[in-house]
Amino acid sequence: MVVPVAYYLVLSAILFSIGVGAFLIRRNIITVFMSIELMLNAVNLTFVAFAHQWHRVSGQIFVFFVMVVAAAEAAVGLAIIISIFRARETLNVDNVNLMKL
Amino acid sequence: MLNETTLTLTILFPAAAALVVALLPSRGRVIQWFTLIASLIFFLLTLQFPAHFTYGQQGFQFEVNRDWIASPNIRYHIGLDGISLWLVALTGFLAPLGVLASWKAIDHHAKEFYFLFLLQQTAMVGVFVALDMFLYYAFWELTLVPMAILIAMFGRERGVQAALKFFVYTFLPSALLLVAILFLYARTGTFDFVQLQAMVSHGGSLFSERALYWAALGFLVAFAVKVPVFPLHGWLGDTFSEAPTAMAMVVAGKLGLYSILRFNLGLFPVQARQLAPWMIALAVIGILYGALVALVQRDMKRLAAYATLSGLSFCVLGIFCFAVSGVDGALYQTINEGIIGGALLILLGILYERYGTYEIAAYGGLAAHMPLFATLFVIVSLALIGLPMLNGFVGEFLILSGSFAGHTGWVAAATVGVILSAAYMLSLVQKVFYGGQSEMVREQPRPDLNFRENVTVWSMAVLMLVMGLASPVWTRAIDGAVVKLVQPASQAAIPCVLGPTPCVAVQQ
Amino acid sequence: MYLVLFILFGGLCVAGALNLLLQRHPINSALSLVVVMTSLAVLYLLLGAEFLAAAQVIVYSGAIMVLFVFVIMLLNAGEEERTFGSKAAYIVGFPGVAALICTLTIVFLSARHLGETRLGDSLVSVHDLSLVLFRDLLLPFEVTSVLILIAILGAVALARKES
Amino acid sequence: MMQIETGAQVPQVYRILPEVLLTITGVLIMLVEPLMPRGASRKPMGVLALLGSLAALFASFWQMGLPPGTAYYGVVQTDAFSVFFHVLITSIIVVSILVSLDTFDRKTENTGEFYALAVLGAVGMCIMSSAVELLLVFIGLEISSISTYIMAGFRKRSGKSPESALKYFLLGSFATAFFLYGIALTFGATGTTNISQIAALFRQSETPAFGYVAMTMILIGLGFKVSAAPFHIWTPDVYEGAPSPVVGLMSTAPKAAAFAVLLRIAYGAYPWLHAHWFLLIWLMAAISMTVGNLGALSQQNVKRMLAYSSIAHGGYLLVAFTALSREGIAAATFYTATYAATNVGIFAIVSHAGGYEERLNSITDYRGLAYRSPLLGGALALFLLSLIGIPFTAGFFGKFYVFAAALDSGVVWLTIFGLVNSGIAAFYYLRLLTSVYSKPMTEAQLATIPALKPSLLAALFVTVTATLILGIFPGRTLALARAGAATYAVSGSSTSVGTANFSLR
Amino acid sequence: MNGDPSLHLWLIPILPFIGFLLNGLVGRRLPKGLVSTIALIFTAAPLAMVALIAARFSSLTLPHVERLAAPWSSGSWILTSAFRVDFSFLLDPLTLVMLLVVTGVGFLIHLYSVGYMAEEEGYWRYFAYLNLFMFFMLTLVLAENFLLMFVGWEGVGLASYLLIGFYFMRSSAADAGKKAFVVNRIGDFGFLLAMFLLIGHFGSLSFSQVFPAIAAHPEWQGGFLTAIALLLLLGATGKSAQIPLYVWLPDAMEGPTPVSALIHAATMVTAGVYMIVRTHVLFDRSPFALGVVAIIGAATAFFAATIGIVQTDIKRVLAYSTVSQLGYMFLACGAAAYSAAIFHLVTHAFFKGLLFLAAGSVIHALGGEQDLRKMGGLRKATPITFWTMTAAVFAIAGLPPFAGFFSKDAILYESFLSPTAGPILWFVGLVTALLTAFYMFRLWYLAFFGERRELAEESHGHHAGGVHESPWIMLLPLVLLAVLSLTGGWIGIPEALGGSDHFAHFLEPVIAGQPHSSVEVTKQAAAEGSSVPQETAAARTPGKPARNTNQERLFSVVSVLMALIGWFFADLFYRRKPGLPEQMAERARALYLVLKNKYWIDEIYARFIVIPLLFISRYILWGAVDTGMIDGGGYLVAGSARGFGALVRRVQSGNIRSYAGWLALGAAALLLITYFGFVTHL
Repeated sequence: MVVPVAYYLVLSAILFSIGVGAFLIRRNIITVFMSIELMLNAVNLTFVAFAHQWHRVSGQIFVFFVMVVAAAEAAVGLAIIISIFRARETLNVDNVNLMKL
Repeated sequence: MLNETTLTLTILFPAAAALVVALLPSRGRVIQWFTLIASLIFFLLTLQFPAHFTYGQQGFQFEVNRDWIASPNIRYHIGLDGISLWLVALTGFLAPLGVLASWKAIDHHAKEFYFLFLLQQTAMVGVFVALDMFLYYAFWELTLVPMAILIAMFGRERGVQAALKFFVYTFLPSALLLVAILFLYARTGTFDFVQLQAMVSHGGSLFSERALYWAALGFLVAFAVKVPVFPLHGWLGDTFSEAPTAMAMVVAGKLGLYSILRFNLGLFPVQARQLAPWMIALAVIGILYGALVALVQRDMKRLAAYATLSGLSFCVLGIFCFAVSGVDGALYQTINEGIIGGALLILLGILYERYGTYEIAAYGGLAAHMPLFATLFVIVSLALIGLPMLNGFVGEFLILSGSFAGHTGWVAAATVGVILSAAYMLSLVQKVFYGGQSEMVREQPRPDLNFRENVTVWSMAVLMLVMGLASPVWTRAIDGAVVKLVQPASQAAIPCVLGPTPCVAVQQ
Repeated sequence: MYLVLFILFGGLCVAGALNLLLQRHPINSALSLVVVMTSLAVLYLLLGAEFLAAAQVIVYSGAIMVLFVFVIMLLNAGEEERTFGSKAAYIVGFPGVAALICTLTIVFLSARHLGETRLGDSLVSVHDLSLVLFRDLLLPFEVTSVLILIAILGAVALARKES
Repeated sequence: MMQIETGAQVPQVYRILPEVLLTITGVLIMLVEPLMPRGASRKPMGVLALLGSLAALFASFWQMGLPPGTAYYGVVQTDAFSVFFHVLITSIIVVSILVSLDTFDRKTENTGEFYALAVLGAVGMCIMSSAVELLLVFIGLEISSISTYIMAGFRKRSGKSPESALKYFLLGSFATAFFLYGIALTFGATGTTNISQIAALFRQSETPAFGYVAMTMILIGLGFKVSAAPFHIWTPDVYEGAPSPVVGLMSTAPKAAAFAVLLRIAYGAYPWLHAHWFLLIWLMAAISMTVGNLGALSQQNVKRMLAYSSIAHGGYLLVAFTALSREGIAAATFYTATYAATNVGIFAIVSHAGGYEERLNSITDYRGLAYRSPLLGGALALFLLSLIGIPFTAGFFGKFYVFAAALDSGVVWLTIFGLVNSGIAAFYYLRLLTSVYSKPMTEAQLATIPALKPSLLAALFVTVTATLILGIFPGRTLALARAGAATYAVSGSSTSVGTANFSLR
Repeated sequence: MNGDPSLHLWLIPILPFIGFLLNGLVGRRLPKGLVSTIALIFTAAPLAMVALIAARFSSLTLPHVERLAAPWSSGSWILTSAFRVDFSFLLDPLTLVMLLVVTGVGFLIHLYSVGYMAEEEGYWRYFAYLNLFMFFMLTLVLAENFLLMFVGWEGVGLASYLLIGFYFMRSSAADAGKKAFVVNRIGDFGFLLAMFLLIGHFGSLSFSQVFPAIAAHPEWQGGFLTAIALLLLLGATGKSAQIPLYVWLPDAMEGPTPVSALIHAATMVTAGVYMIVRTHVLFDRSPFALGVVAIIGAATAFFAATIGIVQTDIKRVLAYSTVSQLGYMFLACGAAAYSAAIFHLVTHAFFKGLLFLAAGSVIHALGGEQDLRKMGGLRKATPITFWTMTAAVFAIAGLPPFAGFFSKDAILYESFLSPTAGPILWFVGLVTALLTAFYMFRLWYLAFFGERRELAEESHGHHAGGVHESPWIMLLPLVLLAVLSLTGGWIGIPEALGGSDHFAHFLEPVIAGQPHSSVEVTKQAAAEGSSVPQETAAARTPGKPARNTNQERLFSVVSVLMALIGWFFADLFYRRKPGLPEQMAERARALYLVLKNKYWIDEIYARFIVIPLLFISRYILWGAVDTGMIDGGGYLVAGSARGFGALVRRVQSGNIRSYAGWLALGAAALLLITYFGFVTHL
């Protein structure tokens, strides 16, 4: 009972793409932000899969760092969302289009 | 007295003066006087070169060749030869006149004006003396900037549009020029004109025929716009009508024509001959077209623009017929056009200062009020239409006579331009100065020329006469350089040299 | 058994992700994301990354997602409105996504020299991890502090109400 | 990129001295700032930041004397290349702080944080340019990105600034995910994330396809950061909304760092894939130039116009990448400096003229600026000319060098395309330029332009001087850029991989 | 060039130029007396020089060539390594004749002008221009090469332009000046092309190199020489107002009358004739060109004379008469009778100058009235004017022993001898002689006989008495010219009439032998064999009939008869039956209108050349090409760039999701390129 590493990779690709798709579909800024988190998680899976493939720890270390980065981004991102909510009273991305052309 | 730094000094002097202008207080006419003195000194500096020129010596004189940038291999290489000698002096000559012409016309922001004006002088001299392609291109582009800004700042009505048009028109083709220069550099590893010349003519393996042809075309298009040559003259009318006099005087002609001579003939003799039929045709069309369109203009400045197109096309014709006399004449005519066109524009500017319009129909019978002005205008018109004893004739005659043998039909057609030029210039003179006085002229009598204006235009008029009578003073240096330029690939029969017994080539 | 686990949790991942995509209420999306993350932690375990799996649950599901939920609640975000501000997202975006998924899948599946995974295969101990983390990658680890500093700073600066 | 063994042992901390100094400054500001009374001027913080970044600048210069080498287990490397970018980035920070000193003061309560963010962000950018470990690159990239996300949203009271931050943040993170995916695939293809080992290991990779995809993903991520088309789309909106001093910063420093990373990865990690990334970058360059210039053509908003211009300039810079030669690397490096000198200067003027409230938006608002203040007008003219590429300015020589390098390698069509594009570009710069020099419609509009402050004068002095020096006497800088480029050639020739394939065309 | 001491020929033109400069630059501030003194001195001085040269003429080696050693490089005017032109002057009998005419008549007319122009405002300007004219005319005459001749050629045109437009406030005057210049330019176009051809074939423009070169190559016939000759002819028709370029001369009468006398009668308009004679070497080699010259001459002579019949403006009558007389000279040239042409040129200068001056005196007397119909009965009021005018009318009508008789006679006879269509040319000339006599006597009768038909407006306030004789300074030149009109012809009385034909012999060194050379060539060619077909050779130079003394005398009688017939009709129409002309006009209304309207030539030129040209320029070249295509093309390019720009900006919708969509698409595109371009090739 073995699973090829490639399956993990495909799984991560699917998750990544769903993340991209969610970014395109969802209107709520927070959900959009969550879809980015999903993409990062998909990449993390790739890292772990390759770490397993190469038997190298550094792949897993990468995931730690990505977690840190994601946390930092979450803090900043949510702060930005709060600030835009204060300025615009909306969380709909479609309404955030003051600047165009 | 004349060491190798003089040429560098001549280039840098106006720029340095420009910096001083930027620091001077804008009080009274301090800036004007300073610029006038600076431009006179500049003129004297440029006169050093004809005074110390060694005739009959091949190659460049007053040469400076220093390291500038190690890699890419760019050098500070400047020098003069017979082609550029008098053009530099012409630049110097027109500088103080430009200041005088702007004395009153520029009534606001004199500091900006004279700063850019002086910068423009540096750029123009730089173009004429640069022997490193990079340096040349740098100066070439630099000439555009003060011009465009001044047009925008001091334009009559649509200065901004005219400035944009001028800039884009001339800047876009110089992109092609840069490509061509870079291409040459890529193949030869040098920007040095002298080395390039040798490599292009001997380095058969370095270049393919096609590549050289395209490179030459790239050069030519950029220059042709600047001259301008017939279908590329779209910018000229607007620029002439909007630009301040001192700038319009120097915008067309000499830079482009010099560059064609120096690079298209000097660097690509073979390709220039391949392109020649096209250029000859365009030149002849330009001569006739410019003259005919000038005939029906209602605005003096536009008339001047089309007259300039027509006049400069003569130079193009002369250059691309590759006869020694023709090319001599073309270069001589380039200088003439600088003076005549400059004088014409100064006169128009004077008129505009007094009446505030260039509309021909608004004028009439002006000669009664302003006889001196009328006299000068007629003299300049006569020079422009090529009356013998004035400079325009010598140039035109040399061009046409030199080129006639090789391109009889085209030159004969071009000669028709001689008739047309008389027609449009004299019509202008007649409508403006003669006949009954128009309402505007009758109701607003304006003073005749004052001392400053007299000095400005008379100095040019006298020069026209002197250049019409003593052309060898100028053509001597020109001829020395042109013979070398035309010789290399000139298989076409040059009319026989003069000897005790005329040699005769009977055709048929 | 291993395959079953993979399919089970892989499927859970995909289902969670799709649910995130389809739910119109942000809370539902957030909970779906928690499901994805937790399933991923199981997959990490399957790949031998024990410590990582724990960290995934604690940091991601525990901390980050709680933050998300907190903000959703704070801003009182309700069900999103149906707005149609963007046609481009569908017209150009979806072909893009489709191409993306196809290309990546084909590339991954056609790679011939990839290995296979078994249960309990190449477990990574904390010791191994810390050796790399605190020696070879010491500098990145330290630099991360700057990152966190900035994040704090930014969050404070942006979220503070201007008087 | 091979491991450069340090002959003389240098204390490791020397290798990251500028970063350390910047970090210390940032932390100091954060510590001191809360102690200052509310509502008091935060200028001392600015001065502190200025001093810190100046110290970092000198440290970067000082690093020039160090023998090239790596530190901390081979994750950072100081060489001529990294030093060049360190100097550039710290200089940009210095000038940007000078510009914001008066623009930001007392306008927002977060001024102190702004200085800290700028300085700490610079740490990330510096690290990006010296890191040879992709993990560190990623961390650096995030530091620089996050700090700019935040700074973009600093004018909270205006509607545009948070929107700008949001757009930048969401799309930036989106692109970062791609970049990260690229790193993951690189790791998958080679088993390492150390740039100096990738090139060698990739030769033995059993899954080279991952390498290709990885390079593409990295290009996507970095393409976004340098706003290269087709990933440029965020640029105009973000530039318009962000505070002007921040735009001056974010259009230069993070971009320079991202270009440094792109150079390192393309030439250092994936030289074997040059045929691949050559094609992609060729396309990106061509599209960037066109999109940037055409988009700017009829743009009325000055900041948006400059944003499009920045896209176009990214395109010019990418042309240098396609040269695939040492000259190309040097040209790209040099170009970042010339563009930075000009663009920081131009945004300094825009910041000053518009003030914190950004009163001047459209091109017509700038009418008569030269009459109101000849100095501002003159400097703006110079910068615009530099952007057009008029000789004796930095912009000209940068462009000249880039295209020379490209043509030297036989990239003819892209060169022609680029030069024609630069001709078209002249049009919109000139629109602003002529506007600046034409008579103002109303005096009132310009009366709001504040008097020149010493800090702005200093900033203008630095940028004008840099613009002219780089245009007239580029020799020194050029030599440095070439030395930086030489680090790649060294690695190419001495590693086992050999350079036959990568040999310069 | 030769052993003679320098005659300082260059001073002859330069002196009037100095006068021009003095008057032109400071004349405005000088009193009128000083202005005229300067002008007269600088005209008299060359006259004196010419007289001195004429006095020692026999002792000179001819031709005498002098090069002005200008102090600048090499003393040349134009100098390139392929070509040079010097300021060199030539003195030979032809030049001397022309110099004498120009300086002599010129001086007299200057004198006359002092009186005539006394009350004009631009007095100084007038004399400056007149001196300028003298400078250019003398340059033209003295020039030793084509180009210097061209200087004079264009220069006199300029002076003419300025003087015609002297009353510049009058639009018609300014218009006429412009017309004169532009039409002359058309001729100059031919001259220029001729010079280009000369340079192409000879490498030089110097007479002393071109002509010997032709002489040295007797085998050159026709071909390029015909081309050169015809182009020169085009130039000559412009300057000498021949068909088709004569249209400017009648209009040129807008200028002051002395100007018409000097420039448009005596000197400048004869430059074309002088030029043909000077370059006769070329024409001699081209029978075709000579034929064209003769036909143009004859046609013009007749054509202008017919118009002259019905003109009512006294100066216009004289103008058409001038055109007609110039036609005679061309006819003579065409018949290769160069000395006859020059002879007529000289006598014409006398009597036509006189006619104009006398007409000026009449106009002066009538306070500016020029309409013949309003004149009459001036015989009593202005006796001196009448008698001098009479001399001139007799001279032009060709009545012996007045000057015109001898010169016209010579022309008619020579044209009869002309190889191409001689008798026809002769007949046309003869009819023209009749017409000439008719219209001149018509003028004479209308102006001086009968009663004054209408009083002129009292324009001259202080001449309250109206008609008055002119002051002595105007009458003196009249008298002198009258004497010359009477006696001027005696220098060239042909042998047939008992004279010795001094004039022709004097000119012989210049034009000798040329007509024969072509005959010799034909002989040579014939002798050499069949290479030249006999017919062609014969057609080219049919032998001229030998001179026949009796025939010549007979012809003289016939021409005198013709003149008398003309006189008779004039007498009939305008003295005895004054109503007759109107009846005639009624009866032959069409013919009258044609003549009255000058064959509508001006209108035809306007309708078919000027208006279409302006139309094309304005609407096609400027409207369609310049504004439409060139500017429009620019705008099109700019517009399409903006259009693409708008497309680029459309993408910038401001919506984050759209942006992400584009990013995804871009990413996908790059990935697809990577996959299909590279990965599949692994």
